[in-house]
Amino acid sequence: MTATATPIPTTIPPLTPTEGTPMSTNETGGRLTVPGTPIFDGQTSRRGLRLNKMLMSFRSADNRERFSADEAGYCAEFGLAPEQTQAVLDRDWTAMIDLGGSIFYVYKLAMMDGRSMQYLGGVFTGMTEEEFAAELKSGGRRG
Amino acid sequence: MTATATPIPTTIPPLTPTEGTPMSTNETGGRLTVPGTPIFDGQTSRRGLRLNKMLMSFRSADNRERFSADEAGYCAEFGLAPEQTQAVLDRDWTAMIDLGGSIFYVYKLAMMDGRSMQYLGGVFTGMTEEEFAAELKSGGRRG
Amino acid sequence: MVDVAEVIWGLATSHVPSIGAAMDRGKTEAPHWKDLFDGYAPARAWLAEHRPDVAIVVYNDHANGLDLDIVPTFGIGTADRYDVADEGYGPRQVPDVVGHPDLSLHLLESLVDEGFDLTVFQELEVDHGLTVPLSVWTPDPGDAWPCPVVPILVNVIQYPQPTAARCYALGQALGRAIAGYPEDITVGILGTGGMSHQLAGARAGFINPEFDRMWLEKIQTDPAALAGLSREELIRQAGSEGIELIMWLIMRGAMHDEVARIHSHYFVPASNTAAGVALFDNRQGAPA
Amino acid sequence: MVDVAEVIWGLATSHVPSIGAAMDRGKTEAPHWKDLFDGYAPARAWLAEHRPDVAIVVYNDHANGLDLDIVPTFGIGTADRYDVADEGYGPRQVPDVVGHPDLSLHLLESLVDEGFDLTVFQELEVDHGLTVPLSVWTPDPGDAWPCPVVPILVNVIQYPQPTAARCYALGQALGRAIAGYPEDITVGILGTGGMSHQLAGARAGFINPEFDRMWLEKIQTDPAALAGLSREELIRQAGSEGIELIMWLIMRGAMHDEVARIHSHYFVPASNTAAGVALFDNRQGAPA
Ligand SMILES: [Fe+3]
Ligand SMILES: [Fe+3]
Repeated sequence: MTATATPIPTTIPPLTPTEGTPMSTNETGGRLTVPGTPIFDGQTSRRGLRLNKMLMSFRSADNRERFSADEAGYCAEFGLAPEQTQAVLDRDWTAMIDLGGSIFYVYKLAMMDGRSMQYLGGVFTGMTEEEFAAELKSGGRRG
Repeated sequence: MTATATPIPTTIPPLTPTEGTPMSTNETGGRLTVPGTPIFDGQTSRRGLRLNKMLMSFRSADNRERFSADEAGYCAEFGLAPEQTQAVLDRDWTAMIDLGGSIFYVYKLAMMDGRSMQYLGGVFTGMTEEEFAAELKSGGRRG
Repeated sequence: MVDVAEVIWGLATSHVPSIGAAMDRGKTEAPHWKDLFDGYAPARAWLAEHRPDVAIVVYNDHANGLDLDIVPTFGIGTADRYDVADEGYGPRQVPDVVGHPDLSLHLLESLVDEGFDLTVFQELEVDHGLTVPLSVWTPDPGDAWPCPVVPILVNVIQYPQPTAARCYALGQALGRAIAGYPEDITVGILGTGGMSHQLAGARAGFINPEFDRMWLEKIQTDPAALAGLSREELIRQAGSEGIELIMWLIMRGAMHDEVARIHSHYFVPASNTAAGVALFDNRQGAPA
Repeated sequence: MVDVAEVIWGLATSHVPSIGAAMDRGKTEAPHWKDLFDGYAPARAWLAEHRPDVAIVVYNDHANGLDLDIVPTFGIGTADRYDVADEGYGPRQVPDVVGHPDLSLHLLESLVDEGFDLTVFQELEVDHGLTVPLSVWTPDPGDAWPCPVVPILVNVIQYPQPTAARCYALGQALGRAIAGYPEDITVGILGTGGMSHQLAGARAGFINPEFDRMWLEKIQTDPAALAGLSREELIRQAGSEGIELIMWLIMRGAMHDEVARIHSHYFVPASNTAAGVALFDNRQGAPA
């Protein structure tokens, strides 16, 4: 938004979720309480800001290449916290969400890996991609 | 705002003010009609977008140096229209305002030249800087 | 015709990226997709006969045109052109979007005067949230979409989203703003997103056809009831991403109290989502 | 004290960059400036005795933190730190601004629930619009400003600005939001900008002391009357940049109907501007 590159902040938002924010993709979220539903609220977004910025950078092919050449270095460039870097390196999709990733941003990394949204859905629900896709084809999951 | 550099648009907003927008710093402006008062409205801002972006870039010392080394080239890099480039090269402050410059952005170029806001005030009102400053010291201009 | 702008139709449609991908890859006749695209056909046929002078597209961005450092509740584009974003695999091979800055600025001024605190976008790349609905409307645009577009952006991703009631009120103000535009032009309005879906969490894959069918009905007959739903109720009933249905209320608010249904269709699943389409004629007394 | 947040004072002040520059260069005793800075002294003395836990600063950016590609009507910062911007000659040598994200997010949620369509800033560099008022309050901050800050941004540069009435309504909602924050903390609120001035055009150098003195009086006694002024009237009476006085109404709206005036002062000119300061005690029944 500004004409110059955004500097990396000197303080990193807290990675330990504060009271009232979602603890995991399987917990209820924030001021809204819906079982099994992570809520991407303000505290979550603060926690994930650097991570999401990095994930958004994958819109450019150059950046995708630079990331692939040195994943950890690229994470460091964006000022990710160690837990966030580890989640990215491990492709721990649930941890990325827990550490403030927005699903729309996290999905950009999945696309680079050739993973579909059904694959991610399987990960979040403890199923294979095929099982998850089959549940959707049969009318979707209820709950 | 996006992670990548903003591309220069393929079409440049109209530089001829459209009906209902201010024609000059001495004309009344837009839907608001206040004599002698340019109104920085949406059409004006569209007209001046590339110019204002360039002027904002002067927040960085690197950019100020690059501009000073090749003013016309720097204007071209930001996609300024020929009239805008000419106004910048000529330090035609009134023309910059007429061509969509916002005074807060235009002032950044004046600062680089060591010019004060009183100097600009003199230009807009047909006075020397000293005359303009004296009018302010004596309580400001009425009108 | 009167000598001000007139909303002639409203189109509500999901904007699932895989719908665009199926079209871009020529898979619309594949067994899984055929029913969805067959369901679009009657709407497309009617729309082809009723091309407006301008379209207003109410949508949300998905990490393509906007970063999270700035999250506007409501935004409006005022540019004369919006490039199609590269979402991570190259831009969709569809035309860039031509804007209508004069109408954009008129709407902006009217809405700010009415106390809607819009953010102005002078530059904006548009993603599938805007281009998929254009494809649902016009599958083969050729070199250009049918008409210029005014994009209206809504934050549906980061809590606190605008309430459903606020979206409906914005739509109503938008209707008044359009009716105050002093040019004899016709306007189509698209409300996008939904229907029920949730992408992350233990409830990922959630679909709620009862809620969706209720929504498809009441968006015509009782939008005020839908505007009374809380965020929590919307997320519970439609999933964490299904809350984007609030954007349909902006479209609906801009239309008359009584509208005629031309067509609607419901389909599960498009990727991880229930998909719906509903087309309404806003011309009072017009034969459907 | 109650167990929710309480606004204890409101400070209205111009944010002219040259006031900051005069302080940064040690010129506050120079003949031209002395009367201005002497006029700040009683307010500073009182404020030093009444340090709040958090300050809310209502201000506008001047081509430093925001570009014109995105122009939000109202914004709020939710960061834990705001760097001081380089406005073109190096950042002011003052402390960076520490945020209070928890209060920011509480205010955001309350205000969006009330139908104010704020834009959220997770990253923001702050310019003289925010730091000069902090310097007016605290001339020698040392390593840190007196307390954390919540920045609230207002578009006063690009027409259509929010109306004065909308600003006053936002202030009133802000007051309710603060009173709903479940922590026993004290809050100071700063409304910045003005007074009458115009930087460009044939009317550049315009100053209107009668209007300014009326405004300084009525901001305490009859803010609703000021909230009734149109943009055109404000620009006519206060100059094209003097319209930024609408930000005082956000501060005033967050306070009680009755407030006690601690001090005010008026000075012409600070650079091209009339400068005003007004400090109000918001504690009901408190001795001034
Ligand atoms: Fe969406
Ligand atoms: Fe200002």
